[in-house]
Parts: sequence; C-alpha cells; structure tokens
Amino acid sequence: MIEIERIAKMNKSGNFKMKIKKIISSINNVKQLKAGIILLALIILLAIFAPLIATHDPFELNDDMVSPPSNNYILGTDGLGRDIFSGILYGARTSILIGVVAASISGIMGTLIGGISGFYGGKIDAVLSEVINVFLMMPTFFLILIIVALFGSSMFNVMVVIGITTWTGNARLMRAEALSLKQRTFVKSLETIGESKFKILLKHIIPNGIFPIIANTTMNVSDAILTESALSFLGLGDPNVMSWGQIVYNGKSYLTNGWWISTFSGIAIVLTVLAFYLIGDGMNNILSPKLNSNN
Amino acid sequence: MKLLSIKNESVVYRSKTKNVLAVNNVSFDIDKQDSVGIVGESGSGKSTLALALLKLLPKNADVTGEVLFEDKDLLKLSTDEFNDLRWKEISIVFQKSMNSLSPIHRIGSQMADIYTIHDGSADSDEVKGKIINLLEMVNLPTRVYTMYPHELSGGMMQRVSIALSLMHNPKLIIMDEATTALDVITQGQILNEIAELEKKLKIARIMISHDMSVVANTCRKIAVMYAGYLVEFGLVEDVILNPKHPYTKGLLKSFPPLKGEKGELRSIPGYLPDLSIPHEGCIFKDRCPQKENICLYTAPKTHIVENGRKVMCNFAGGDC
Amino acid sequence: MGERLCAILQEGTVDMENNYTLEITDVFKHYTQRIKGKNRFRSVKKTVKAVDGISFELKSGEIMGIIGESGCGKSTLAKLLTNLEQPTGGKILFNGVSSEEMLKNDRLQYKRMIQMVFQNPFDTFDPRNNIDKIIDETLKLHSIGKTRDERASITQDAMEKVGLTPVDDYLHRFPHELSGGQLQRISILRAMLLRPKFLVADEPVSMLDVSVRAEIIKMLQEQVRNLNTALVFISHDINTTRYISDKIVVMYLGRIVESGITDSVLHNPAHPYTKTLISNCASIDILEKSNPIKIEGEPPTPIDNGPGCYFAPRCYMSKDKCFKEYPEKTEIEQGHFASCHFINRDNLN
Amino acid sequence: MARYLRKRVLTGILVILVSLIINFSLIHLAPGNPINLLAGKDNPSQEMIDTLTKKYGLDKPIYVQFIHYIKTLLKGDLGYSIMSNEPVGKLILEKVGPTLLLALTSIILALVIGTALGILAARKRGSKFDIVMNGLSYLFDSTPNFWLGLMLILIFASKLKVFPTAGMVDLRTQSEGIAKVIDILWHLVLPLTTVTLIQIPYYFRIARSSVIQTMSEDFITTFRAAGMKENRIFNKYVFKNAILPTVTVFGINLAYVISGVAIIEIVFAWPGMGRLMMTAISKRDYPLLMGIYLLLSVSIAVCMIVVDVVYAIIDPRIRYD
Repeated sequence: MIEIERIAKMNKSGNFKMKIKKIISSINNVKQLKAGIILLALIILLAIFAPLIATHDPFELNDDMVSPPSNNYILGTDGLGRDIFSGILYGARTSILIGVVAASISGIMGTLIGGISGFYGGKIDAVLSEVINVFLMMPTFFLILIIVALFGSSMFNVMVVIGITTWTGNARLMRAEALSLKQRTFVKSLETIGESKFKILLKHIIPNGIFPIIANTTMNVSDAILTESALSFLGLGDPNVMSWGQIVYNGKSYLTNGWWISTFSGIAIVLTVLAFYLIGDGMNNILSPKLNSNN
Repeated sequence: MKLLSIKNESVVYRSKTKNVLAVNNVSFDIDKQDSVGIVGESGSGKSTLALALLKLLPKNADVTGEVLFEDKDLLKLSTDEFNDLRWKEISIVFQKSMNSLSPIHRIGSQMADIYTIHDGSADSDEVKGKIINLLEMVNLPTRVYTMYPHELSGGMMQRVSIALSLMHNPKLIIMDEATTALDVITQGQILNEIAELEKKLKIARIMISHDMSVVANTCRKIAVMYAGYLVEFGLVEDVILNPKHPYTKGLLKSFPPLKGEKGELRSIPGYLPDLSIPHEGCIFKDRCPQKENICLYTAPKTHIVENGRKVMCNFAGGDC
Repeated sequence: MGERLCAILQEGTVDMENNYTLEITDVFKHYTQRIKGKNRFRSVKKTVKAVDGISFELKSGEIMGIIGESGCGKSTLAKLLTNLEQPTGGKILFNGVSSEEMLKNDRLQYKRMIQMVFQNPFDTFDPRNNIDKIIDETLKLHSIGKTRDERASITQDAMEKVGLTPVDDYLHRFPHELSGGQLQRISILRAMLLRPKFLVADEPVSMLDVSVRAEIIKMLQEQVRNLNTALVFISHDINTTRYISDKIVVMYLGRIVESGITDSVLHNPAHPYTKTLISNCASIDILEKSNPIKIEGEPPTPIDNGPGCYFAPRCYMSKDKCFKEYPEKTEIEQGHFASCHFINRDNLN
Repeated sequence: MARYLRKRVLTGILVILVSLIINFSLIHLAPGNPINLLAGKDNPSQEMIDTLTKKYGLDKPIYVQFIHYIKTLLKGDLGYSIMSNEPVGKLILEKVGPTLLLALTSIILALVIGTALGILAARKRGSKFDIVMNGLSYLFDSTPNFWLGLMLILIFASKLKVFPTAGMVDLRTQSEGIAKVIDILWHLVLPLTTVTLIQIPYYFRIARSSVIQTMSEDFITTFRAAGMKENRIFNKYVFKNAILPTVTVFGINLAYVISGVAIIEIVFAWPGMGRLMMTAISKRDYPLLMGIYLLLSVSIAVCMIVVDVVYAIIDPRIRYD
C-alpha cells in the first residue's frame, strides 16, 4: 500500500498538475469527457443522497406486487412488491463501489507488474510477459463465474475476483509504456547520475507512464460494473445488497406483465457504464488527439 | 531562362487562437537546370515555402502571392490540373524516406502504381522495365523491386525516393532535408549522384537544408531564410565568401572549418521571435550585432546588389 | 559552507595537481541477436560485435574526439564507459582501478568519476520535474550540500558562472519550457556539478540549431578546462570534432582504424576509410572542394567480420591480402596510428 | 517462423496447463471437502466416497492427485455429471453445435458490419454520420448484453410478436427438413441480433481509428504528392494497411464473444453450452462446470494461436522468429 501512497503523492507534483490543467481546459473541448463527467456527477449525487431521495426502503416488501409506475411507486414495484426506484438508487452504490474497487485492484496490479516487467526486462520480463499472455488467452468471465459459484457471491469476493482476473490489460499498457520510457534519454541520464533502478521505476517510469493506465482503469470500471451485473443476472449476486443486475434478473420472469422492472434497472446500468466509458475515452482523446478527435 | 518564379509568396497558418506568419513576402527565381539551396534554422519557413509549391500544406495554411511555373500560376490551378503537373513537372523527395512508401506493399508495385498515374497507357512489362531502369540509375540492385520498405536501409530507401521523383523526368525536383538523416559517406555519395543525374536529365533542383555546408557543396545559388523572410539570396560563391546580411555572417561563423585556422566559433545570441506577434522594424533586430536605431522602426527593403544577389538589410544597399 | 562548496567556488584550483588516467584495454561488447535468415520465417542466431576490441588511454585535461558513421560502435563505447552497459570483455581502468571494483565498492563514486552529456537535450530531464528539483535531487543523491539551502546556493553560484541568469527564471521552469540550447547547458552544468574526472559527450550539438551550437561547444571546452576534466567528444560531424578535440579516433564496425593528434589525422589521413569519410564530408570551405571518394554500399551490421580488414569489402584499394588478414596497428608519425596493410608499402606483396 | 510457432504453441500449452491447475486447485481450495464437491452433495454414500477417492487418488499426496487428475483427463474422461450421471464430454458435445452456430455467425456479421461502418465513419470524419455512429458505439458498448436481449424480447416477441421468445425450434410443430431450417433461422434472429450488436462497436472503433491513423502516415503524402487520386490511395493502400489491426484484435475478441454468447443463450433459452453451464451452476454440478471451462480454455487458446499465425503470414513487416 506504500506504493499507492507514493504514486498518489508523486502525481501531485509537476507535470501531473500540468496534465490535470490540460484536462480541465480540454474538458470543454472534448465533448464526451464533458458529458461523461456531468453524467457521473449526477449518478454519484443520487447514490450519496439515496437515503434522502428514496421513497421506500428498497428491501421492504409492499403489498402492491408488480405495480406499474405510479405516484406512489415512481418506477413501479417488482414481483415481491419492492419499490424499483428506491432499489435503483441504492443499487448505484453497489455498482459504483464494486466497479471502482475492482478496477483499482486491477489498475495497481497491472501498473506494478507491467512496470517491473517492462523496465527490468531480461528474465523477469520473459516470465511476467508469459504470465500476461496466458491470462490474456483465458476466458476470464468463466473463471470469475466459477470462482464466485464455488466461493460464494459476497460483494467482497466479486470485487476481488474481478480485480485479480482483469489486470492483464493494464499490465500490457504499463509494460509498453515502461519499454518506451526506458529508451528515453532522461532515464539513461538518471542512471548515469546514479539513481537506483528501483527508484527510477517508482519515481520516473510509473508516474510518466501512468496516464494511459488511468484512462484504461476508468474504462475498466465500466467493464467491472457490467461483469458484476452479469453475475447478478445469473443469480450469482450478493443477496445482502441491492444491485441492478439482480433487479433485471428479478424482472426477467415478469417481462410481459411488468416490463418496467428490468427496463429501468437496465437503463441505470447503461447510463453508469456509459459515464465511465465516456470519461475514459475522453482521457484517451486528450492523450492522442490526432487519433480520436473529430476535426 | 526562367523555370519557376516565386513572387511575394506568403504563408499564414491560421488557428483559433493565433495566426502564424510562417513565410513572409518571399520572391526569387529559378532558372532551368539551376540549383538553389534554401538554408535556415528550424522555424525559418524553408519547408513551408517548398511544400506550398506543391500544395501539400495542411488546410489551415493560407498561401498568397504568385508562383509562376513556366508562366502558369500554380496557386490558381484547379486540383485536377495540379495533379497532372505534380510528379510530371515537379516532384519532391522528403526527409523521412523510411515511411515514404506503404509498409505492406512491395516497392516495385508501388512505384509502378505511381508511374501509371501519369502514364496509364503503358503495359505492365514496359512499366516494370522502366522502374528497374530507375532503380539502376540510383545505384540500387534490381531485387529491390520485389522487396518491402522495411527490408531496406535508410540510404537505400532514400535512393528509392529519389528514383520515384525522377520517374517522369520532371523539370524541377524539391529535396526537403533529403539527406539530413543519412551518414556522412552515404550523404556524400548520394549528393554526388544527384549532381550527375541532374546534368544528364537536365533537371533544376531546390534543396532545403539546415546544413549550409551541404548547400555550399551542391548548389549554384543559395537562399538564406530567417523567421519567414528571405534575408539573402545569390550565387553560392558570393554569399559564402562575402556574406552581406548579419544573419548569414553569423551562420557562417557557427561552422568550424575542416582546414586551416580554427578561428573563433561564435553563436548568434538570442532566439527566433514569435511569428504570431506582429513586429516593427527588422525581424532580426533583437539578435543583430550591427543594429542601429533605424533597424528598430524601419523594416529593411530587399536590395539587389550584383549578379542578381538580394540582401534584406538596412545597410546593404548603396543608399545608406 | 561545506568544503565541497568552497571547492566549487574556487573553480579550477582543486584538481589541477591530481592527474587521472582512463585506460581502456581490449574492450569488447558482443551480444547475440536473431538476424533475418533466408526469408522472414527463418532466423539465425548471430553475434553482433558492437565494440570489438578497443584500447586507448585518456589523461586529465585531454579532449578526445571519436568519429565514425552510425553503427560504428561509438555510442556503445560511450555507454560502456558510463556503465549504462557492461562490457563482455576487456578492462576499463581508472588510475589502475577496474570499473567493476569501483562499482562494487561505491557505485556513486564511479558516477562521480565519469559523467555524460546526451544527444537529445529535450529529453535529458524528466518532463515532470522542474530544473530546480532536477538539480537538487542530483546533488542530494551525491550528498553535495547538507541542507536544501546549501544545495540551492551551490546551484545558484554554478548557474551564474555559466551565464544561466537570472537563475530563478530557469529554476522554476519545466524542461519543455526551455530551448534546446538552454537545456543542453543545464545538462552540462549538472554533469559538471559532480566534478567528474571524465566527461563523455555523445553528439551533444547534433540536435541543436546551427546558431546555438557554438555556445555549447564553447561551454563544454571551458568547463572541462576549468576542472581539468578529460572529455570524450563523440560526433559524426568532423568539422566540430576537429574544432574541439586534441586527439581523434576514427572507428569503423567496432574497431579503431586510425587515431592520433587531430590535425595530423584529419589533414594527413592514412587509412582509406578516414580518407573516404573526410572527402565525403561537406565543408563550408568552398574554395577547397575535394572530390568525394566513391565507395560501395553502407556500413553493414557488425556481424561475421573478418578475418581480413573489416573495411576491405567496401575499400577502393583492397587487395587479396586485405580479405585474409587483419592489418596491424602501425605508427605513421609520432602518436598517429592506423590499421591498414597499405601504410607500409613493404607489406603489399 | 518455426520458432515463433513453437513459442505460441508453448504459450497455448501453458494456458491449458494453467487452466488445469486452476481447475484442480479450485476443487481443493473451495470450501468443504473435495469429495463432497465432486460428489455434488453433502452426505455422499460410503460407496461413492470410495469410488471417487480411488478415481482421483484423494488419499495420496497432492502432486500424485494432480497427476491422477491429468491422467483421467488425457483418457478423455472429464468425469460424470452429477445431475444426469452421464459423461461430461458427451453432454458438452451435444450442445456445441447451437453455440457455434450463434457464435460464428455473429462474429462474421459483426466483423463485416462493424468494419464497414468504421471505415465509412473514418472517411467522413466529423460528419453527422460519424458523430451518430460514434454515439451509438458508446451506447451499445455500455449496454449489458443480457439486458439488450431482454429488451429485444420485450419489443419484438412480447409486444410486436414478430419473433419467438425462446428456444431454437418450435416444440409444438416438430417440423422436418427445410421447414426445420427456417424454423431455426426464425428463432435465431433475436439472439443473433443481440450478440452481433454488442460486438459491432468493437470492430467499428478499431476500423475507424486505424483508418484515421493510416491516413496520417507519411506514405500517404508521397502518393498525394505524386498526384494519385484520393479514391485510389484509399482503396489500394489505406484499406489494406488499416484492415490488418482488425485481424489481431479478432483473436482477443473471441473470449469476450464466447462469454457474451453464453449469457445470451440463457436469456433466449438457446440450447447451447451457455445454458448447460447455467444449469450446472444452479445444480452445483462441478464436474460438468469444470469440463466446460476446460474445453473453452483450450478452444480459445487454439483459436488465438491460429489468428496470430495468420497475422504473421499476412503482414510482411512481422518476422516472428
């Protein structure tokens, strides 16, 4: 965990500030980034103030089962009479938490493994990149599925499992960054000055190469939310928390006479996932404007 | 006999925040079979000037003035008319020759493809023979025909680029830092070959380089550019041996000689001015060792001295 | 003020009496590489001989130029000297102490012994740090100056000395806010702050605009002269190398083909490669135009050279013997050596 | 090339080995007794315990158990399903057909449609078409596949009643021959649309960005300077250069497609491996679950190697050796 703090600290200084400034000034130019941030801010506000906004206790079983949207139940109720609107509000907390934690685990693992692999090279790299290759070839979703099925579907399990099975993308990115940064003159000059290899990795390679990983991690939040909702949809969600995938799952049997159950919860997933995608892609846009811009 | 005549050419790069005046009112002529070297440091506008001749500048660049090529104004030609003229009459060799052809197509087929743009009637054997001739002409083995760009060294790819540019016997070729990335010997050999081919094929050449010694060795005339202005123009012997503009003098002092006294090396102090800000007086005034009051407020005229030599300095003309 | 600071302030007086010698004996850098075989689906393992047996000696205060084309091993040699790469054979001795031993005892001491100035000034510093931090961290690493303030005043003085003023203007800038010339001067300054006994400059001006090259060359000259540091100046630009260096070494495919006092080598070259190199070099001196010597091809990758002279396949005067036997190093005049069978006419038949 | 092939095959074997180890250790690490896990119930009969112990060598040291496990697998024995007591291999093979039908058709459709749209969008960069297609690609990328399936069912099956809700054939009519094929196709429309729609953004973006990237390469300037017409530059040079990256991502996309197909099968009750797996999960049929996972890992690894080799052959720049 020391590393995380260090990285966080380092990012506060120098060029990172400039990049942040650049991002802020670019937010207005990069439409998808602007849209994503506004959307996400809205969703986060709703999640934070869920207890205030919610009209019902999301777990409360009301007498009105499969009741269509009305004044009392804004988005209707499900088969057990639970209020959908309140469920969706509380579900936002679950989705965002799982997404962010899982993506962070994957981001940190990927950064460290990829950084070490690319920067140290040689045998370490040979072994680590083989590990990355192997992971890339594995059907991760099924692995997650099986592990969750075997070990239980608590929220903690889901987060950790998604995190440790999806770090390879980040590791590949960081490895590529480290490989190219390693060739840069400033790294060679740090070596001639006498800086130790490990310090160069932590203080110079990772901070200079972290930006694509941040963008990618933002997108990974989206993927993690989708994975979690798919697990819930397959009945492998944490039964103790409210989750959008579960609501969609619950609504599946009422598709004909209670279309609102699955529909609205699904829209909530789409919007949240979209927000993170837009932000991540917007950041990539700033990094390589030539490729993505519309001009 | 005039081949190309550039009259008052200016290029402005327009963007939302500022307009950069990259080339400012440049005029000079190139005769048939002449060779002109344009020298200047980065930001002098030398490449912009050349790319403007072939209309290869990005869309945000505004080109004004006249460029008369055999009495046709290139800037007024339509795209189709211009495409006809490109390569047949004027061709170009770029610096980054390694990327100058598609990496996944064979060199021969790409050359043939370019050849048929302007000679669609030729049958494929005829084209192939022509291409192989071209390759031999630039001292490349014929097997290059079936090779891919990445299989060639930098010098060989540069030769391919030169072969491409000579394909339709153009009247003028533009070499944009074409030998800069090459090693000393390879550069020497290629420059020598070009000089011979030029004589044989009766081609005029514009050579853009930041290296004055390359231009001094291979061109008949030299054009010195600074911050978008043509500050001095004339025969190589005149300009090198008797520089009139203080910038030319400064540049020459920056090159140590290979023989004789080492002398004292001197830099030109200061930096290139910001070309997006309008300036008063002489563009070189901030770095000029000879500047006087007049230079601060009066933009120098271009004085024509002898042998068609031009100098843009307040102290160059007979009138002061 | 610490002792070191005093020493720095009285520049030029400290190390004059201390003489250091760098001795390179038969240094090799070979590595295996997969090389394209008959077609792109086959490959062969080959030994690339980037540096192939190089020996020379350099004393404090000397400036040695190394010239040659890309791939001749001059940059690899620079990396070997600064321990960015490790030689696969031979010895690098500083006053008789081997580089390995020095590195084992005190890695930082080795770094203070030999420093380097790089080709690309725009990329020499971490873009995230400002100049102040870059220099301060260097001093801190080598325990020069005990406190932040002490280090700041060392930096201040040094920058004033080389005319990077007003100092504050530079210190708070980030690398991308400075010009190439300014950055290269800071790069030289940072290297010299460690008071190295040897300095390697690998193409230090090739990426700079012509009009600022001279000031960098002059600064290098002054700095090494003041501290009696020896300089290895690596360049493909023969004119500039001639200007700065006392002696010169010509390399081809990992070996030294000719060496000696600068003007002796350049005005009276003995090796056909040196002759070709010089004759092809464009010169501003248009009155003394020489005709470039024509040779075939480009320098190959240093694989499977010899047994004869490495230059023989491209040489305009090669004979049978050149392909069979590597020519010995021959002294032409005092201190001027070349390895060519044709130097001594007796060897010809 | 031979060296590269060897390396890729080695990676493939490693993938399979790692999958085996994961499988094996999951059985042992999972909460509870592996015997219970393998037997599928908490209180198996003594007879069952004895057979399983013998078969998997559960009384031996762990590495002997692993060798046992591999040996059983090498004999083609993936164990017996707990639900039906039939060999796992047989159960899986029965379901491969429908899954492949869905997966392969969707991949081809998505590849063609996505790439075509991407190229068009890149050529008309900044146009309304480009902006709309970009927006749609974000939207479909953000849509959970199962939900998209549900919505299609809701609209086209429940409300409009154009297509059937679930299954692969109409069980009431029991048609034969051509009629059966048509029936299957009819049932295929909605699941296929879903799986295709979620893949299109992927190919769309890759095609779009690689065309844009290629258009900015230096060699395009050469052809322009030579006076070549834009259409010819595009058709002959940009297209081939830009299409190559699609091949590389094709392999990586595979695992993603398969998981998407599995979920969609469940949504549409399509009788493929995905549904089999869901049943296995809900019935805690571990041998079956492991068998499916293993088979998937192996086939994905093989496909990716094939794709890599094909790429190495068609791109002359790559010398994988």
